[in-house]
Amino acid sequence: MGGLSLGEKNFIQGGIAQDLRSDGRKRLTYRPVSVETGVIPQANGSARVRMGATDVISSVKAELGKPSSLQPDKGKVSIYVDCSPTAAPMFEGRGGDELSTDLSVALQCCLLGGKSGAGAGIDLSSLIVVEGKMCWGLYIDCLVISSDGNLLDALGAAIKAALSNTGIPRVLVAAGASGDEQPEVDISDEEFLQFDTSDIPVIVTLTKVGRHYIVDATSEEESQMSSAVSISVNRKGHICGLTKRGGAGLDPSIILDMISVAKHVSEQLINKLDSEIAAAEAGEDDS
Amino acid sequence: MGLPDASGDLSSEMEVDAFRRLFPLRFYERHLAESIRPDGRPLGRARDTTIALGAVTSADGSALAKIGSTTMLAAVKMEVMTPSMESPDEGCIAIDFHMPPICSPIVRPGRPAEAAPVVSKQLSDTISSSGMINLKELSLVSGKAAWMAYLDIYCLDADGALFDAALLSAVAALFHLQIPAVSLNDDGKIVVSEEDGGKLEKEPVNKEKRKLTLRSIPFSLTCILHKNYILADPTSEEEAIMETLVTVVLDSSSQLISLYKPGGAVLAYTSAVQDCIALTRQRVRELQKILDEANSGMEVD
Amino acid sequence: MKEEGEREVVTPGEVLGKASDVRAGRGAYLAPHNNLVYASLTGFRRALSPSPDSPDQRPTVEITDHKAHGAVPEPGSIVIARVTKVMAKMASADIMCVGPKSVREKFSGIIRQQDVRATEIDKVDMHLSFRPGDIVKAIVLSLGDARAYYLSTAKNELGVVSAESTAGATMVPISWTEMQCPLTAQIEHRKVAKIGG
Amino acid sequence: MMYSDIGRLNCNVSYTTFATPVRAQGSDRKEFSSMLHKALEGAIILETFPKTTVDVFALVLESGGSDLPVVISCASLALADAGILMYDLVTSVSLSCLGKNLVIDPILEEESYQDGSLMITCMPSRYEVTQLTITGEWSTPKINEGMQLCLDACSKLANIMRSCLKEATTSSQE
Repeated sequence: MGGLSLGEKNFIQGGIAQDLRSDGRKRLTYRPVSVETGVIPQANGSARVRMGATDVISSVKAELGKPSSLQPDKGKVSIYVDCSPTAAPMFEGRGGDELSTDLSVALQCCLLGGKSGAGAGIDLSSLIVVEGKMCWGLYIDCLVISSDGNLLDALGAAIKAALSNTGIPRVLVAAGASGDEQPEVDISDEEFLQFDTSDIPVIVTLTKVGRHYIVDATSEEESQMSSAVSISVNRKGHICGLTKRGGAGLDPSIILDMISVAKHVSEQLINKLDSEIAAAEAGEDDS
Repeated sequence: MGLPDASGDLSSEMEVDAFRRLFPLRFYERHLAESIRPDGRPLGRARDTTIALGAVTSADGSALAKIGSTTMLAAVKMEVMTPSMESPDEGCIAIDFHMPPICSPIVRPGRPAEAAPVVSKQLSDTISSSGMINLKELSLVSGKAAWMAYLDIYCLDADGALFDAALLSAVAALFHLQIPAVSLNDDGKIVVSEEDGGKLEKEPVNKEKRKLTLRSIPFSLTCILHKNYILADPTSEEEAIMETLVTVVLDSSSQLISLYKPGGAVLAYTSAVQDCIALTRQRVRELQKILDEANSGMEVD
Repeated sequence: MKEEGEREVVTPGEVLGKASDVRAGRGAYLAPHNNLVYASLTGFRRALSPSPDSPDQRPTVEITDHKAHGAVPEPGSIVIARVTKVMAKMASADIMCVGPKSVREKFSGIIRQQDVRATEIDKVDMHLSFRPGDIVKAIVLSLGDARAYYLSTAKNELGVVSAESTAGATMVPISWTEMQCPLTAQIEHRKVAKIGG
Repeated sequence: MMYSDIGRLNCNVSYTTFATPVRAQGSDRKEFSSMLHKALEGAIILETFPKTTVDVFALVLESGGSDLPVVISCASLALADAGILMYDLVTSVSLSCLGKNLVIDPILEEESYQDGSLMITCMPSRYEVTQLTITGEWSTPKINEGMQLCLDACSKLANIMRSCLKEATTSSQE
């Protein structure tokens, strides 16, 4: 987005300073969010989230695997993001790879909690089948179809929606397996376990332009940012992860202020998302 | 115009440094004619050399070697493996030489140094052919378990004579190597003993923490041949200007282990090769002394 | 280093003074958000008093770098370069010296066909002007593109200053377009620099 | 690569094969390179060197926990030593949350059992945070406490780094 003229830049910055952004929003207003679930039939769960022109898809696949020796009582979750080269010119070549890595790391940081698994939005112990022997591994793959800023928030919302849409088959463990052998299991075709997604945090990215910060920045607005802080907040109002992007330094007190703003915004976002997800799920069931 | 020697005139108006860059060969030849090198060394003298043992605490054996500003960090990590069918009562040693981007402006990520695999191969050949390590000493349970020794050498600063420094650090790391104590557990698996170096309860398969017996230690010296001059232990600048190198590897009892002369513009007379060997013999004594001192320094601690 | 005692060493980020008291010189910068002058280099702090007739009477603080750096070419500097490759439209060269000082890092330069000499610029044959290995004196025209600086030899005193003949001897200039090998007396074409004047 | 009016920063972090307890485990640290880049880019005055690339290469010789903060602080020291114009030094400190306790500068074992982590990179003299990463569940007062702990440690670390630079400068002049 190097192509903005000085006038356009001033227009964006001036609008933000006066709490009236170029698309008519206030600083802390999100674009309309639309959620569609079950978009990929062969996945265990999937969702498509659109925020303005930003469009992302997230899919969840569950596979049985062995838990790591460090944490025998927990399942595994991995998150990968792929930026489609057609989504934005900057995704072509290495730029897309770097952004994909950055987004994957940021999502892992915001959603997966500490190394011990504490504070994770996804309850990892619910993924265990036989302790130390067998667990579910969730592979969350995200695809950026079209980018108009605020990818991280959209991806976070898509993952939350995809997980609400995910059903994991119930596993019946045949008794009697001992020693090193893998237990024999029977994977049910009919019974599915639903995830409790109420604890999954949402990600709120505050983008600092000039002296103010805004939520849900468009690409144009992002091109004018000095820094951005992505904060993931759960329903309890606890911070579940935070990453700062963008080069310029921030005063620690500003960061704390941003955290409190993010908490406030997150409540609205969680409610909005939940109702959208519920509506989407209901719509899917009807059809 | 009437200028007999343009470059002569040019040299009068620029700094020595600039002359050195523009006409490196002429710069060197002026020095060599006076039997001295730009860094003040006589032709046959190697740079100051130091060895520090135990530089990496997480490794089983390690050493940091410096020759002038050429710096090498070598470390050995031991792992238990199943020995191959052909040699059921022998362990194995894998040697790898790395040149990370920090070592030289020529090396960048994704553009590895050409020299690295060459030195790697030379090191493996030298260490295996010198008979320095008895691979049988690395055996634990014949046919079942043996040690795999991973010896990795990292070049931290590349300023010429890479092979000499790499070999020195590798040898010193093997010298410093303490084979960890292991015991056989109930399942028949080898586990590293928790007691660190202490007296172990007497179980038949237990081994105490021990050192390798090194039979003969290889040391090397690289020389540049240029016209009739022989320059010992070249810097990277010297290596870039004068391309004919001879590397002699001798063991502690002055037996010739290997001799490399990978081409180059200068064809060496046998007398020149003999001169190189004589310089190496002298250098081996120096290096042996430096290694012994590093070791006694360790024992004092 | 006579006044060693009073020479204060500073590191990047140290406050040098208020903007109302001092002006930021080399190695220092002014932070607009709090009007403080900070150091941006590691080195010795030096205060330069303003010239008496200047309207601004604040002294300038400057940080002199603790390390000697290699020279860096700038537009307008006279450089010495070694020709690495000669093509039909241009020659590339590695810049070795800026003025009398040698450079540390690798700087590439390009001499385009139109910048070889001042007259009849469209008739220049690059292969009759330079050969790989020649030492050339040139002026830096601009920072050029991402790869190389643009160099020019379009002045009498600029051009090849030292070249080896095919026989390996250093050639002697005999005119502004020719140099001669002292061993074989063979004449080779170059864009020769006029030295000494 | 296109001509650029401002300087570029290129960072690369790699591990030696013997750095980690299990051999050659730490080789894929691509994200460390990008984190190092982000930590440093705000501190370097890139406007002062057009068409130039600053390469920062870090090699972790031995990993014992808090690797990234050490890499960042070390790289900033190297930049200051190289005479690259910077707004300030960059220092970085991390802490682990273990149960109710916050432990600063955690070692490898502590990191592998942590419930949460907080890493701050800052420009100590300007008191600006250039990078902040939090994982795990935190309440706001705890974040506050953790940030304060790290910031204090950062300024202490900066003092050590400054005296190290000054010592090197005065000794190189003699």
